[in-house]
Amino acid sequence: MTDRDHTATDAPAGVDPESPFVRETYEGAQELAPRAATATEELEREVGSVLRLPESHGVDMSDIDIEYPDDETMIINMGPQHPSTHGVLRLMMELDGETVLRTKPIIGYLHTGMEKTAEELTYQQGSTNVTRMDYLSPLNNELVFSLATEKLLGIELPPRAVWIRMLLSELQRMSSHLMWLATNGMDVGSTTMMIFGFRERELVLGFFEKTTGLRMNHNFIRPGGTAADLPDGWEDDVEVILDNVSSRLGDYDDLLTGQPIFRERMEGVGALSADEALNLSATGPILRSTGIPWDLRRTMPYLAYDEVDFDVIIGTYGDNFDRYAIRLNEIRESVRILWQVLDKMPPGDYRVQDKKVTPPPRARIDESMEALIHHFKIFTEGFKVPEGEVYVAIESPRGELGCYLVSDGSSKPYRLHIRAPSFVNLQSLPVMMHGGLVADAVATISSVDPVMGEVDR
Amino acid sequence: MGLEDLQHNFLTGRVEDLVKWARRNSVWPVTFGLACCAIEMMSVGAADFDISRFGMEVFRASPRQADLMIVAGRVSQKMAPVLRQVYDQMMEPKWVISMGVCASTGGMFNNYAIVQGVDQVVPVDVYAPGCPPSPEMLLHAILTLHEKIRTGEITRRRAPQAQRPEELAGWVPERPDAIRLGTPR
Amino acid sequence: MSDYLPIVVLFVLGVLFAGLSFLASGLLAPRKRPTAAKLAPYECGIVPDREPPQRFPVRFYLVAMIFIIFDIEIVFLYPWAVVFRELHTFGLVEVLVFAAAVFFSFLYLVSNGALNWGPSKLLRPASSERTTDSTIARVGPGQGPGAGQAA
Amino acid sequence: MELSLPGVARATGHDGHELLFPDRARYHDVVAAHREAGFEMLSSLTAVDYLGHPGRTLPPEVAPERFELVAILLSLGQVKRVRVRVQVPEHDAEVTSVWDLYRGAEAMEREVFDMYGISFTGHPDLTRILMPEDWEGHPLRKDFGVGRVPVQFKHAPGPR
Repeated sequence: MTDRDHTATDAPAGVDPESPFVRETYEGAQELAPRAATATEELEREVGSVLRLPESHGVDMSDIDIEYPDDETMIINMGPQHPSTHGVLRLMMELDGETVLRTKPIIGYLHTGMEKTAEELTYQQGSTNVTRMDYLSPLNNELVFSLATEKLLGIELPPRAVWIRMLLSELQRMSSHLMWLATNGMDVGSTTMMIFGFRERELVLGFFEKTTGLRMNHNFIRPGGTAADLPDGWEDDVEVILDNVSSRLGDYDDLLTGQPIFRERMEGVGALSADEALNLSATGPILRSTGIPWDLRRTMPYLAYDEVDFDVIIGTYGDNFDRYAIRLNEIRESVRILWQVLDKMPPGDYRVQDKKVTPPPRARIDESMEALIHHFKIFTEGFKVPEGEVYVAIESPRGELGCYLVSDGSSKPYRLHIRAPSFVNLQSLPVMMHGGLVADAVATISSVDPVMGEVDR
Repeated sequence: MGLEDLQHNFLTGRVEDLVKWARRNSVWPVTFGLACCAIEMMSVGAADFDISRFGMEVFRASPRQADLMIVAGRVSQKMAPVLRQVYDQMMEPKWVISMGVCASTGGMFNNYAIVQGVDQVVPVDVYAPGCPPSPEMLLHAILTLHEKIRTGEITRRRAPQAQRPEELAGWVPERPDAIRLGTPR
Repeated sequence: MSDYLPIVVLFVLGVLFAGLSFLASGLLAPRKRPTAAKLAPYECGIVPDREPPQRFPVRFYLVAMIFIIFDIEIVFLYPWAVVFRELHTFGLVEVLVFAAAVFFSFLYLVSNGALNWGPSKLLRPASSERTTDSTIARVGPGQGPGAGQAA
Repeated sequence: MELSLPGVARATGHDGHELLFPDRARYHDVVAAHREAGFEMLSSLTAVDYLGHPGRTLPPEVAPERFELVAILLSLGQVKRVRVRVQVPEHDAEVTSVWDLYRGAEAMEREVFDMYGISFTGHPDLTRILMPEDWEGHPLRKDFGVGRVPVQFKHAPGPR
């Protein structure tokens, strides 16, 4: 057991560090201090009243006052190993009976040091590391890393590579939203939705396995295009997926929206106002549920999203039901985009032909000495990227996925920071969960759809 | 016509085989999904690769009602004590499948943040390779574990191995010399 | 004496079954000594840092008491169920009165708010006419901020 | 609409976004000015340790330091991004927090503190966020080794 010699750090009042209970899992100042030990403006901050700019909606602050006799409330751990925290998220919640007063998300239980590992891998290997961050949409991570590298390299991709990437990224959005539908249904009590959601997702994963060779963590979108061309006959596979998914979405809509229990747990719960969402830098379905039409595919188009017409879905109340409706309709929009991608897929080569960046096709290596040299150089030392820094952002199913890449002219990135949407969206959890019941907290966590791989990086 | 040609029947069956058969066919995993392998573990639990065919359809949330811990994903330094605590709180007899290379050996993340192999924290019975192991690989690991339970010893008295000093760790299963997957004898 | 035989046999069987199951689990269970972790309360993998449990809010006990009321009611129904055929209509009326008494106490409890769990943050009460199409708006290619401007 | 910020170096980044290089003292005012000028969201806030790469391209009047704080502001109305890059010296790695302007900066600044050791004055709860509480050192600094366990079967590069 890697016994770190547990030096009990400065435990705040109320918890004596020598007690037999305090052991390796005690996280000191990161935890939620008991009510007696926290200053009032700290309480106000965590209760969210400092943040609540307009008093316009929801349960106003007066009926949940801040002064509580200390033994009245109870601090519990919705800890790292919990069925409904979507991975290893630990929420310390202060409850008055069943009402959630203060919440503090404690993260880091899946910290993999990926940004440190990225500084050790060449650009060619970089997408294998980045693809394991958001494991519900790995291709989007690879896409943002490749776009950033290509912007630094200043190379222009052939049209087929751009459209293949759009095809895969939209299929990935569909599989991620289907996965969300499954786990959200499960969290709110409908296990049939879990089985339906995973059944549809297997169709998409089957297509990915056929094109990229793997169900997840594909390493298919690389700087300079994609690893291989689409398998022939891919059009009918995609058509099978699109027909199946679009025909069944109506049933899932009736299955969930038709249930009064589902309605009761989703409508009006976890509400967030527009300026709170902006202030907390929340992006994606959370920001759009408050009515702000901000979708990077529309406002800052990348790849070829400006040649495809689709709708940006926005909500009205900013509660869980809006986010559910947004994600459900975004699957329909993805289906619509994919039909257009099917017709407009241009022929041509699937990666840039610049010999310095992409390795030559395998067969040519045996024929020409020069191709062998390029192959050898790219796979051992990697290609050099000119010195500079760049920030590129795309719209992942959870929000704005950005990649800040600094290169010092060598073949390894000097600094890679991935702006993970779930990491920032988690900050709006305490504001949304405040005042609700614990059951509402479960539904709200599931509606934020955090993926702990990209939160902890 | 002695009893020796009576292979399988109720009269000559041993209690130990009965208990092993019962344990083998109702192993309930505790939900210990960490990273990408957890998604594959969930799809193993879902309709396409259904593990309820092997009696494991219920993923128990609390370790008190679980027999098997599938460590699905990379174990970070901050998570190791939590993993150990959940393992200690599981009831005997308990088994551990280390799913994926990150759990088995730290995988591609050979750095400061990841525990290089979960067997430094808990005793592991079956290692499932792959990143992430496809559902079939996880099913193969589960079948291997079932085979181990079937051939393992449960009642033979043994000298207690050297456990963690301050308190006895879980039950360390016997290591049968060879695990054959074919049809049971 | 002989008509007590079935009771004795049933009693012996009961004792035997209990004894055997204890014996079997004693023999076959792998370990006996409970470790400190097993005794500690389960807190999602976190080692608890304070003596469990603090005071629980009173609402949880209220729910427990309501359950006990109905539990006892069922226990009284058992002997009644054995002989209710001989009691004819008197038995029926009598049990209805008994059930009504318990039910009115339950109504009193609910009216006093024993079962509502405090202010849950509801922006809008759940309304049936809100569907996944009515609650969203679609922003076409033309509208929206900065449609089509390059980043 | 260009913000008139006297005495703050400007440049255009590789990706066409505007760069600003205020010094540490004026960092908070520059971000506040941008907030008034319609930059509603702080998209991202991170830091870079330039120990191993001092010779990076900087406007002439900016003195390169070891750390560099990068704040990316986003204006939804004008569909524009601005990158504010602040030089932070190694000896007193201290910057004023922008939490009072953007609530979203809380977790980002905690991550920068945890990974680089740059502390933020005025931050409500400056503690570690990713690493365990009793972890020594700040992992993403260039002088912090990768912590690689030497692997027997192949010649692996040693712990840097």
